Amino acid sequence: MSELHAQTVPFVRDSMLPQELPPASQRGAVKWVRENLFSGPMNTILTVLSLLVVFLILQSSLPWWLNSVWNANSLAECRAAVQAMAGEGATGACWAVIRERWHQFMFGFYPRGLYWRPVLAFALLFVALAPVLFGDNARKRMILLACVAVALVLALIGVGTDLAHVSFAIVAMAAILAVSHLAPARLIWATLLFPAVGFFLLWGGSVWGPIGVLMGFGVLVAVYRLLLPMLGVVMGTALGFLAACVWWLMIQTHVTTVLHNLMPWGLEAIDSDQFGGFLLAFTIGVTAIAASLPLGILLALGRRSDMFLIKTLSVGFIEFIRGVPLITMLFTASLLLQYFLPPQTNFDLILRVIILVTLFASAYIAEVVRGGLAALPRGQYEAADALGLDYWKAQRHIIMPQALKISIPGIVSSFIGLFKDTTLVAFVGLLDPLKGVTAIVRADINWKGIYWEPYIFVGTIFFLICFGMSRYSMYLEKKLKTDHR
Amino acid sequence: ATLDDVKARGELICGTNTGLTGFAAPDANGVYQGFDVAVCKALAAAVLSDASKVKFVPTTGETRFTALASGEVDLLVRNSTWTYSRDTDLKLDFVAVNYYDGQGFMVKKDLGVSSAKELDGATICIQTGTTTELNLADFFKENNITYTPVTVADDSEAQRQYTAGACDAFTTDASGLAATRATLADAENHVILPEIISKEPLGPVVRHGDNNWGDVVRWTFYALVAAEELGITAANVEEIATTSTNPEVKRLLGTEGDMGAMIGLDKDWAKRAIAVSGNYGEIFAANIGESTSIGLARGLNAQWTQGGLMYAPPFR
Amino acid sequence: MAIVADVPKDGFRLSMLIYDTRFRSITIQVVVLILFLLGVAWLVNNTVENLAAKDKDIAFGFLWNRAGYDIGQTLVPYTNDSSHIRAALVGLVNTLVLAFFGCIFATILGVFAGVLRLSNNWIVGRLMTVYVEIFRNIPLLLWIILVYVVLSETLPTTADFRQSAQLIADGLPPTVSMSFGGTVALTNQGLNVPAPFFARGLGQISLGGMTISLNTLLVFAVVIGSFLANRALRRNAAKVQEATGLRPVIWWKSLLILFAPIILVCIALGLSFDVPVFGRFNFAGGISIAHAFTAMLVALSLYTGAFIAEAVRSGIMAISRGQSEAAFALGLQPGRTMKLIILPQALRIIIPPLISQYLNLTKNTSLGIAVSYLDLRGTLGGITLNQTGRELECMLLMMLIYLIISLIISSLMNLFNSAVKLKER
Amino acid sequence: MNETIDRPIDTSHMQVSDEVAIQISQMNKWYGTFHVLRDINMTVQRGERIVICGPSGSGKSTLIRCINRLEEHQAGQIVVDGTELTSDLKNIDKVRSEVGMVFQHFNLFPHLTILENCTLAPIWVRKTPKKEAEEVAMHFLRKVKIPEQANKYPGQLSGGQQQRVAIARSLCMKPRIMLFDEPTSALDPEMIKEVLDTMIALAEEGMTMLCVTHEMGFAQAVANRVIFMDQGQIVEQNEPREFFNNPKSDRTKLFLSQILGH
Amino acid sequence: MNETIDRPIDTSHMQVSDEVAIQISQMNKWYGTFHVLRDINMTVQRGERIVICGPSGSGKSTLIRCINRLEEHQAGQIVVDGTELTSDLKNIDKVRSEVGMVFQHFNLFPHLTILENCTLAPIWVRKTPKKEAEEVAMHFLRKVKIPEQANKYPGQLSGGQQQRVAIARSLCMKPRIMLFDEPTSALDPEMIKEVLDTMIALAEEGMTMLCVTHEMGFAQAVANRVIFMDQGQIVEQNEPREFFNNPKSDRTKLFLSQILGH
Ligand SMILES: Nc1ncnc2c1ncn2[C@@H]1O[C@H](COP(=O)(O)OP(=O)(O)OP(=O)(O)O)[C@@H](O)[C@H]1O
Ligand SMILES: Nc1ncnc2c1ncn2[C@@H]1O[C@H](COP(=O)(O)OP(=O)(O)OP(=O)(O)O)[C@@H](O)[C@H]1O
Ligand SMILES: [Mg+2]
Ligand SMILES: [Mg+2]
Repeated sequence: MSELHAQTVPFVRDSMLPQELPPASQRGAVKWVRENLFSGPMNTILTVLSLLVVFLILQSSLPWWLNSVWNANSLAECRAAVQAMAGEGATGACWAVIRERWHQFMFGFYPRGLYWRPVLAFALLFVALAPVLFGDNARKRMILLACVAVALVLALIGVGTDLAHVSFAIVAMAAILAVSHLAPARLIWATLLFPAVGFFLLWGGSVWGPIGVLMGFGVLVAVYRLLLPMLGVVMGTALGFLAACVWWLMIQTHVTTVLHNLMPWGLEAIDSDQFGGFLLAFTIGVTAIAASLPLGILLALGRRSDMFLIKTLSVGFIEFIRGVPLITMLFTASLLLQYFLPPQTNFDLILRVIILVTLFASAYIAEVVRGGLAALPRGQYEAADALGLDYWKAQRHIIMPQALKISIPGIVSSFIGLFKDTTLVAFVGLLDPLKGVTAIVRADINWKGIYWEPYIFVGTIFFLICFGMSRYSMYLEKKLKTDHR
Repeated sequence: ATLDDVKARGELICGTNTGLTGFAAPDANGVYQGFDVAVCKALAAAVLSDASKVKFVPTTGETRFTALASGEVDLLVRNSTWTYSRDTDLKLDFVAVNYYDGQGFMVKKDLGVSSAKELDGATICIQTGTTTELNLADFFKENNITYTPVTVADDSEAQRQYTAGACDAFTTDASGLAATRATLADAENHVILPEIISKEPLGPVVRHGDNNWGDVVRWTFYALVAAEELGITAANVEEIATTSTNPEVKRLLGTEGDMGAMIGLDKDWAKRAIAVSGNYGEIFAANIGESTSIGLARGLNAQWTQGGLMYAPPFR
Repeated sequence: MAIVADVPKDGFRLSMLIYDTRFRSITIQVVVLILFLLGVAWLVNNTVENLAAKDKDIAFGFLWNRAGYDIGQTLVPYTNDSSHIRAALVGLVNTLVLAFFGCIFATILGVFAGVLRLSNNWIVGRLMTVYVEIFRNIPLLLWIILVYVVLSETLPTTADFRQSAQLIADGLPPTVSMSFGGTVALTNQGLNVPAPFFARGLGQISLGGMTISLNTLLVFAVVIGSFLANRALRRNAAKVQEATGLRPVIWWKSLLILFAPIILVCIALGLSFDVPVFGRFNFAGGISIAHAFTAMLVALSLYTGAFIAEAVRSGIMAISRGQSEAAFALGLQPGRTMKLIILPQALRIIIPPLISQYLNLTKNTSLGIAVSYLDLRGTLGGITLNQTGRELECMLLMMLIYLIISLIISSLMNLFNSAVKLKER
Repeated sequence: MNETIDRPIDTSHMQVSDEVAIQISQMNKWYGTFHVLRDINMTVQRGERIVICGPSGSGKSTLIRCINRLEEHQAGQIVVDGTELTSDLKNIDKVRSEVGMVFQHFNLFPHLTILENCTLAPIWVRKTPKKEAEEVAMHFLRKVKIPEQANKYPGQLSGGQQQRVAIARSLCMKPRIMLFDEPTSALDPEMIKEVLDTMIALAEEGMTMLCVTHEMGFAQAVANRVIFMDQGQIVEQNEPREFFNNPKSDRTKLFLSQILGH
Repeated sequence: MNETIDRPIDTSHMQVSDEVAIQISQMNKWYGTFHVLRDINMTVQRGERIVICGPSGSGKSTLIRCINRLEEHQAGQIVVDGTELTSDLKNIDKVRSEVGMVFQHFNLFPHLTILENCTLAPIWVRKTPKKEAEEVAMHFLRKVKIPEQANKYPGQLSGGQQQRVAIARSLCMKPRIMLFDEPTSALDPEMIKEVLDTMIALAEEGMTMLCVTHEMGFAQAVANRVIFMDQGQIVEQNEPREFFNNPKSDRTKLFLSQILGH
């Protein structure tokens, strides 16, 4: 009451008070513990219970972890080593199996000398994603690319790549970094070309195959450009697509054969049944998500269309796919697809699985994109209309860029889901990391009877990858939330 | 025809198990090894003159016959039991039997069980996807006793469950039981019961209707069997080919007559097949025989001359 | 101006098919329809040709043949003499039971974890975060296997319950004895609990193919009756509150109404329990719940629960702080605020993701094969397919059934959702 | 907020030509069964500056949106710049590229910079070379006095600036007619002034303008005709002085008393 | 927006009693280590109508929120209606049921009808019979002039109507003190008037009111004291006339020049 005499008396402060530190009880660790752990009887009980749970878990599993064996040639040796170390009846982890077979968990049967190819392809995947993920932030993009470059070199050396390929990778990454620095807009080409480059690196074969396919897209674009003024987007695209199909189905092989005979450049061809482990999971996951994007966008547009038939077909497709388990889709790939395709068509199981998984993913992507489209205010459509942009132009310049950006978190979580679900391909005999590779490892007489270690190893890797991605998507979600009002 | 396809492709595609110890499993380098695998390799050598020109496609219980029927694989050498309905209704041809198996039971010694008929009320692990579950149901029905089935997807899972005591008995083909028992930490505490409750003739399968290809597979396999009977081994095949005077050996190894041409192959086909990993007996011994840790006895799979069922029709 | 106005409106030009909004959509739809039909025709044609080439046909007759295999968990009568379709039905029931209980437990778990994650207790919050993140980021298949293995590796084996000759000689009891006064046995094969039955049966009535025990009917009737009575009690309490403002204390009346009648009926009917006893190898009698089921249930609940927890958390977080502040400012206590203000609003946000989690859970039951749980996929799509080689028929049938289940779930939940939708301007 | 426009504006030089820019006759529109616009008849000469006002829900926005076919009308005729609006897409595209529209909520494209917002339509609809489009855009951005913001994103601008960008964006298509749908009602008082000034400048250049607004100061200063709507009908129209000082209809009187009283 | 309150209000009959309604002494509050409120001393008599103003971030909202313990203070005393605010839950509940609060963003419960919004707290906190609660609610809804909206949902009302419902909702608890935290700043000009009218009516009935607002017209018309805060401190307080015409502190002068100039 020093300064203020009565409520009616006017009061004017003549000297402002300085900022003070809060009282001691409101600061520091004591406050934190009191507020966060023991703020009430209920909280105290919860705290104690939680600590108890943590303790019990540690108590039961710690010895097993502590008795780990890293060096052995068979399970029997492991067991002997544990007994020797910790006495009769002790149990311990036998990580030796991972030490011997880690490459199969990672790459399946991919030839050991060629591991640089999937590793490089994986690194390039990040390069391809850079413009999408960090398109508007040059600094972050450079950091990401630099990290990728360093990690790539380390990984290459780690898998025992020869010097020539390491230096090749270094040069390639340096070039990409330079491009990213000097002409960031050009980096989008890395994204567009990645499917072909990735395919070429993973499967190898003549370099003209992927180039031929790319030329097909060139044909598509050329025809589209040519016809656009005359026939409009839909017809232009359709005819362009037709032309491209003609190219792919009838002309390409001849041209590429000739070119290959003239310039037989290429990498050693790898069959897709050599793929396995996380390489397989990534191949299926990334391909399916990437391929399902265009399909998903079309389905989402179809679902929002006011044309009854198109809407019905889209809804029917989406709901059908979302209504059946992925595992039945996989069985369809392995058992039924052959029935639906023309007689004599016979392509390998991984490709079939990818096709079906793509269809599966496209339904989920469609829903994600639909959400993105719905999040756009109507005003955006109207403004585009009012400016005279037609449907496709509005989609391309106004709607899709925004809707897709909003959808990125959803797409990332679809990818996480799909990536985890790739483990189900084990049920159709493919070498997924979780069951497939584990099964063959355990079929080896040396390791028959081993159980936990492969699962823990694979589970940990899955966790790291998925957790990283989900954190990233959360970060994105937060970021997008602030800049969209 | 499949033979032409294979030749044109330059590669034999062989359906195998996703991993069955001793019969087909990839090693640390991703190279398939095992008893079934050796048959495929011999076939590749016979047809393509190169035992390494074979691609193994792992198939599961559900996908194997479809893979074969749809032409994804040229043949299936994947411990598949030859049954009436598979041979007829599924439109497959079992061309030979490379392993005579039978379904048996393994139990822990301390259960004090000495016969499968004493298993009334037991929990039994069955590996699904084969004829096993049908045989088991029939056996218990016949003996008027009951059991609780635990249907397990694969061999290693079954082994784990059995070891953990999640089931009292484990039933699968006797060969599998032996392999499993061999790798148990306390093998001496487990017994395989005497009853073999079914006939499980396992053999290579081809599509119905392509008889020439069936012949190639069948006779390549019998060449291996005959080779054992005739004393031809991987080591001595070249030598015998030049020195032998036995007309059957000569016909088999192509030094006399032209048996190869009859099935669309060249003269030396059998010689090459045998040279890969030896005759039937050698393959058996190397992969699952008593000297390996799986330690199967020849039993029914001995040559007919030794009291077994391995009996190659005459090469004539 | 007049010239423009005089353009005949009804004249039809071909270009209008593309440029006139009215015809354009029809044109597009017709084209799409044609393409769609062509596509379908192509697929059907291929299928017919392929079937012919492989000398196969599509026929579902095999479903009525003898299945010949046994199933561990059968909730509808089944023996190996039953038909394949019966086996499929057993599988379907197993799927549905698993999905039903899975959804319930996942919801409970998810709501708890989601709410606790917002707790101001640091450790609890962190533990829940760990739970959610671990389960969301590791494949479900691994969790199923893991839970199963933990159950079968850590629990006592059936052998531990056995009174062996050696033990008798030493005068020792078995290593492990049954819990709850010798009525419940938890082994590494499963959980054995007493099966209730009524000593004084009231007889049965027969309805066509099904026979229903009158006892069961009576018990059901009493349970439903108590439920209704309890509802009336609560409604009455609400009325009293409306009239006087004070809510009468009714929890003990509620308990009495809910439990007394059923207990009385059970006593009257002579409820007894068939207690599992140890046989030669295992427990016989009582109800035995195999670990395959438990493991699936636990893994599915934990896994889906993690996703639901996220949905719940974000649902609650989406309710602005202003809502709880307004409630506090009105003098409502935190518990009331949660119940009356936050939850009803959060529910609307939570339900749509909840629907898709239920759907996912239902579809994920198809992973039962990993732990020998014979659901629809294990019977119809597994052993039956395997034994008969009818992959086309089995897969189509299976997809159809899953699709129907999914559609039913989502339409039910959508109904619920639209019932609680917010009214906006 | 009548104070916002305080300087007297010289409207004498704003010529109204005889040419008809918009001709609406007997136009009716329904939403489902709800009759939003009833028998609208209206002719706009080139160079006219028309303010439309009326109570909320009276159909002002709907009317304006019908003129560039953001909404479809069900009966009657709308002829814009000699082109009748039917379901023919070509006509619609033609009209839309002649008519600029400014929305209450700006509706800028948040993923494009200001410059890109302005050049998008000229480049893709008018097929103007990019360079040229950018020059035009800068010209109009200068005109609305925010050339320095050209490379920012809409999210980085204030509301008033955003609305001015929206105007510039429309102008870049060099429309012959501009429609404004409550262009200032989403703005703070300070910002309203910026935008009104811009619109006044436009009016001074002889642009044909239809503007839905309740800024009566603006109406008095700039408009050469005020149209009052209620329940989907045009109740009264007159020149501003007459309209404000001497409203004929009771409905108008009531409305004006509310608006001006506040 | 000074025009919003144009009729002169007769404040002579608004009696201020001698009874103390709120007594704050030496109150300090920190957010983490940030000192938001510094040595606040303030006494509010029953029936007083106090307007609190000050620049953004000066702690006005925080002060008001401390009074019904939406925020905890760390030092000093707050006594409301004879009850001291400590961490004692009972006291907090007691105070909260005596003190009504109206938020800037209304914070109506969107899942309940207007009537339910108003009866919720009386029924569950005051244990009023439902019927009675509804009657009281209708009475206050009539008072804020929206009885006809009683069965609508908040989402179906305009902003001004929503804020009036928020006021009615608080009144239904028959509070002895009302706190307003910028109750009009989320509203359009037309709606502001509705809400201010309602508040004036309340003031006329002798309610004790603390109101954070920048509506200086309202302050001049209704308040019997204006408190100016800056940097978490009360810089100046005085009766409105003196405060506006003759501010003592430089800080106040600066602030007033900004506010009134606009
Ligand atoms: N899409 C729609 N579907 C149905 N009714 C609509 C739709 N859009 C507007 N309306 C109704 O049509 C009437 C006219 O709407 P309009 O937006 O043209 O009014 P307005 O005069 O612009 O009002 P305001 O001043 O509030 O913007 C209103 O009653 C409105 O409720
Ligand atoms: N929860 C919080 N944690 C930390 N700082 C806060 C928190 N809430 C408010 N502040 C800070 O305390 C100061 C006072 O905030 P307060 O909301 O009381 O200001 P105000 O005077 O109401 O301002 P305005 O007029 O903008 O509403 C501000 O500097 C604000 O940033
Ligand atoms: Mg409007
Ligand atoms: Mg504030």
